[in-house]
Amino acid sequence: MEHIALWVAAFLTLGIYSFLYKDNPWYKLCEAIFVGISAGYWFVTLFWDNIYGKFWLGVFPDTTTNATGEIVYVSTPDYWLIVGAVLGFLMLLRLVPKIGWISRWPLAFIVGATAGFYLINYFSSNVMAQVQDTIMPLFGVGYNASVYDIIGNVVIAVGTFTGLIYFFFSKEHKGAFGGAARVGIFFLMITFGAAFGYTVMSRMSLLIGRMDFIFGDWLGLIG
Amino acid sequence: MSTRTKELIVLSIVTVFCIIVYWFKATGRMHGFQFSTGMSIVVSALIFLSLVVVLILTLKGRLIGRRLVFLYVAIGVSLPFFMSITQEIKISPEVQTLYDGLAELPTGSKVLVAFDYDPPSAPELQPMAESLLRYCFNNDLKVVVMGLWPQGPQQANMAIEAAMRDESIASKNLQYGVDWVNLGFQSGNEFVIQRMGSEFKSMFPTDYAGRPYDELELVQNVHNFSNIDYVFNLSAGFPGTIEWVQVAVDRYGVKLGAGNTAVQAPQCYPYLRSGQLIGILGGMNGAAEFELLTGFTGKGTKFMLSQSFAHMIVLSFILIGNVAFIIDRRKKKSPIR
Amino acid sequence: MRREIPLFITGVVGIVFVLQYFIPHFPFNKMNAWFSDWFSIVQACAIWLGVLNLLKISFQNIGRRKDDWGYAIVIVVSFLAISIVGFAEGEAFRDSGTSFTWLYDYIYTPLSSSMFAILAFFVASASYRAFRARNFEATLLLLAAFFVMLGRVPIGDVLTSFMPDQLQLSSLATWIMNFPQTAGQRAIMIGIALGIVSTSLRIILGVERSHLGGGD
Amino acid sequence: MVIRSNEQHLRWSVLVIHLVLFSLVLFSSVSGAESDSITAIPALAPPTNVSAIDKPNDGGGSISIRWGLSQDDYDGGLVSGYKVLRATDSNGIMSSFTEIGDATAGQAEYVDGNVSDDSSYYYQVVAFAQIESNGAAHDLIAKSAITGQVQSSAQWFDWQRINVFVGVLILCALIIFYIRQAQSGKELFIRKIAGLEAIDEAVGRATEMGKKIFYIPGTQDMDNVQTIAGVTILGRVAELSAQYETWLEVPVARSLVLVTAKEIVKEAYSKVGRPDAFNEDQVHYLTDDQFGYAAGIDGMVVREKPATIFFMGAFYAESLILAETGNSIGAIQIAGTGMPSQLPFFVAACDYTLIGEELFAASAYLSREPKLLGSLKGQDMGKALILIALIVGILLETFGIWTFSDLFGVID
Repeated sequence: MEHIALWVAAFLTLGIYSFLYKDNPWYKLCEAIFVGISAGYWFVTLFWDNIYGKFWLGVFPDTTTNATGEIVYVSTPDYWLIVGAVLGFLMLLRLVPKIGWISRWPLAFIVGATAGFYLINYFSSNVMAQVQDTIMPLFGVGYNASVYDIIGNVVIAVGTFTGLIYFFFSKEHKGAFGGAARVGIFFLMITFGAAFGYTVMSRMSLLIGRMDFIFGDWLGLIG
Repeated sequence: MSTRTKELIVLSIVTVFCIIVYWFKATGRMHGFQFSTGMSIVVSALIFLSLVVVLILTLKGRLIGRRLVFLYVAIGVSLPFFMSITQEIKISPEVQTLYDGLAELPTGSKVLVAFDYDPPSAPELQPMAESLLRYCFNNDLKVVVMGLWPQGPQQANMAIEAAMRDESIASKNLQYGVDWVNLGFQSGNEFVIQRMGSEFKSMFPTDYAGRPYDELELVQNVHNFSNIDYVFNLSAGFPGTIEWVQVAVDRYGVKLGAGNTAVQAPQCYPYLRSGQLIGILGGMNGAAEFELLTGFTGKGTKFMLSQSFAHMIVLSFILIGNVAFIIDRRKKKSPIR
Repeated sequence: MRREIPLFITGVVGIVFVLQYFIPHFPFNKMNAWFSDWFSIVQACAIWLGVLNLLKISFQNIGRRKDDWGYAIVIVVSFLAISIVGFAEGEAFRDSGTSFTWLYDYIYTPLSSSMFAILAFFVASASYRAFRARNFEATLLLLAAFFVMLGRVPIGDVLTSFMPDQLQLSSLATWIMNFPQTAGQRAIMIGIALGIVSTSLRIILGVERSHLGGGD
Repeated sequence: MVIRSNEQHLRWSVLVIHLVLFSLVLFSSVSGAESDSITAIPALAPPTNVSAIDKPNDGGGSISIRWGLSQDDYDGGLVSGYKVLRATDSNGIMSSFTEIGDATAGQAEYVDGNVSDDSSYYYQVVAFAQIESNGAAHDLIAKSAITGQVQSSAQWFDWQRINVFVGVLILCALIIFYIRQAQSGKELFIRKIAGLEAIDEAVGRATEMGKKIFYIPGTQDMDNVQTIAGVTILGRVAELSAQYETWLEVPVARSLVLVTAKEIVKEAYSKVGRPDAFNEDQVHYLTDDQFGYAAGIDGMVVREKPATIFFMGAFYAESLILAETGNSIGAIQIAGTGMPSQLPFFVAACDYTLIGEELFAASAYLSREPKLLGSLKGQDMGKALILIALIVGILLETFGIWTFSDLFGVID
């Protein structure tokens, strides 16, 4: 069985990489398997984790026998979960063309809740917290800053400031304002460059992992 | 001969080759091979020379095709597996502070390790997980494992198994439920962390294998984050380190160290600066540095040579592309797209 | 009415979810937990819609003998295989030793890991073809990438081993990450947060309503 | 550890200490001369000023207990930690004290999160230490006084978050103000956003070439605001492609996005008077899986060779796979996302990229609807306030006048 498993895994791995040469039946086969398997994987996982694990076990928890021999729930039943089930059911009404429009209600609920929830979340943790962290003494009394720190602090303050100026939509980027926006773009580019560097690092590691599978686990060539 | 036939011939040759090699391996006739140091240097020099050829070609105005670039990457990543070249790894400050935070924990401290990744990200994060667990077990720290990603707990079990194979750890005869616990996966992303803030048991009524929480000696008295001495998050995306910082650190004041895929790491640097994270391991490089500090040589160190080669190849391509671009622009005196 | 009711729901629910942040009293303190639970349940129900859509399109392709209809059969078969196995295994489907785990470990994992790792090739090709120092901005991007990539592998410090410690490539990479990179990240984060506040507000106020579709 | 009632615990410890002392005395009297080497066991100072109050700004169910450190709790001092004991009040009678939690040395606060709003409680804090004397370990404890009766309750407003409240109020007021102003007919200037200017051209080119347009609304679900922004832009693109009579295809990765995107495209087609041209299968689901989805799209792109591809929404690692494949077939690509780690690749592989906040501005920009444009202006004013705060704050703090950043503290 282990041999079959290794060969199946290797066949699929190489099939995906054959796409690098060109689109071909081998890749198409792997792609079709991938789409089917992954859709099924999430289908099964969401069912067991969310519908069974979250909803069903939440409303009807398992029981266990405690130290004194009583039969007790492992957790308290949470009947609020039924609201979620109702929303989910309304969503499924889309399958009935005549009353499919009802599915807009749960959708409206989700969009509304997402909007409200993230409005406040992003405002507090991204705007407030980041502004708080950016406002700091660049140097000064009672703050024992080295030259390294001072330069760093100035860079952070200037970078954040000008970066934000770049995102102004209602003012033309001209003159001093345009100059600041341009400095802002410079900082954004350095950020992208750093992100790029780290991404290369990450992707190469993944490929190393795959190649280790091919040459090590599968072919056993690595000494 | 049509292209199709050629392709089929190549494919058959490769298949036959693989079958033969596999047969040798399966029957135990071959145990892999390794270049000598001299040979390794020669191979590296050859790769470098061929890159010079690419540069010359590009200068002459012939951009090499995508496929050739792909081939370079494959070779650049694979050949170093067989080379015997050692490189010196330097510890960066963010890795050092992370290690220091771990080292100052007294024996018996409880470390919560959140495994928030799945197999595709394992090449970067598994080495970190293994050296972390080895360190904890060797230094008698108690480990509580959980996952916000469905596959996290399996990755944890794999890492624990790997650590247990160490003689020094195997001889300690560590017990499940006493020295370590795997609480399993819970869906709900950052909300899981938030609810753990009031009661762990509400999120994990049973452990990975279905044992009730209260029957696990290690966590019987662990109610929330105040009973945990150190949290380590291994993260490949959402939910991950950012969520742990925003909820566990900001709201419940835990001490948090993180191991991230390199892609995630830059977004976590602002938190490092503000002290919300005590340290960070970024990608395979971070894993290798951590292995060096904890004193276990694993896959992170082993693959750093491949990583170095891969970076050099990508950088060479950027350079070649740009040299050609600049020369081309000088010739035409007009910018091209 | 079919249009007004959803707009009303969105508005009311949106405002309630903004307020829950400020009101620690029941039921507001439970709301984010509820939302997360409810959303996961709705998501799990909704995947039926997606899955049926996938099957419908696949069967259409098979029925009409469209190009590559054979692959549509593969999609359907592999979907059914893992689903049937997964449902048959019961709630312990993820334990080691189950058939579902076998499919996961030897089919799903190699496919997704390989697809993930294919990025390494694309990254290299994009570097060769697209990352050009066309102007000052692009040059900055390249330089930052260059120093970070070199500074993060041991070979970088070998190249600058003659320099003092603070000027070595690894220290430079650390500096870039900690200062200019952090500043840029922050500007983007604050900008996005403002964008999200304004978009969310438009949705709550019903000014932006295209996501709810028409009023048939 | 077995938790027994405190009284018992105490009795045992006292008994043990007595036994040890007794045996020591015996031992010393036997060996006589060695009595000098026995050190007296010191007494431990108890925690002082113990107080328990209902934890403010919460939903009830927790009580916060504070105390002054024991005199023996200093760096290198005797105290190894504190235990918190609790008793309930039943009809005016105090029950016995039980241990409910502990704190390490140096800590002077404990939050009891396991109380009911309907009962009242008493607390007591005990400092404990273990010393080794003459080769035997001794447990020392020192009890504090008992607190008064305390009850937890829920509050209706979290005053620690007042700053966030004011901030959100100001920002929303600004946005609403400018939406009103725009509605009343005031012209608003919006700078050019290159990626959005190009949409017309991109759709036009697909029409000329007689090829498809692909629209990828990201890989996240409807609980992500970026996805919502993505599908909103889809509406404008769908209108254009309906006008130009070009086939628009929207493969999606999430079922809820499938439902929404269908509604939007359908609506767009009927809005420009071509409801008959809408085909249900234009919007279709592939798989929830990130890379399964990417593999599927890659195949479709290579086989169907669309002239134009849009990427608008939240993307992770799949961004580069998609954009590189699109690039390799020479499609015009316009991308927009708020994911900083994916932006460099979109910048490299696509013709135009909307960076971060620009994605959220896109729907307003494209529709040119005054109400939406007004919200952009309001958003900008919010940004201006932040910039002012940055300058003022940094100056005040650098010259040590006032820690301005405290105003922005988000405490939990």
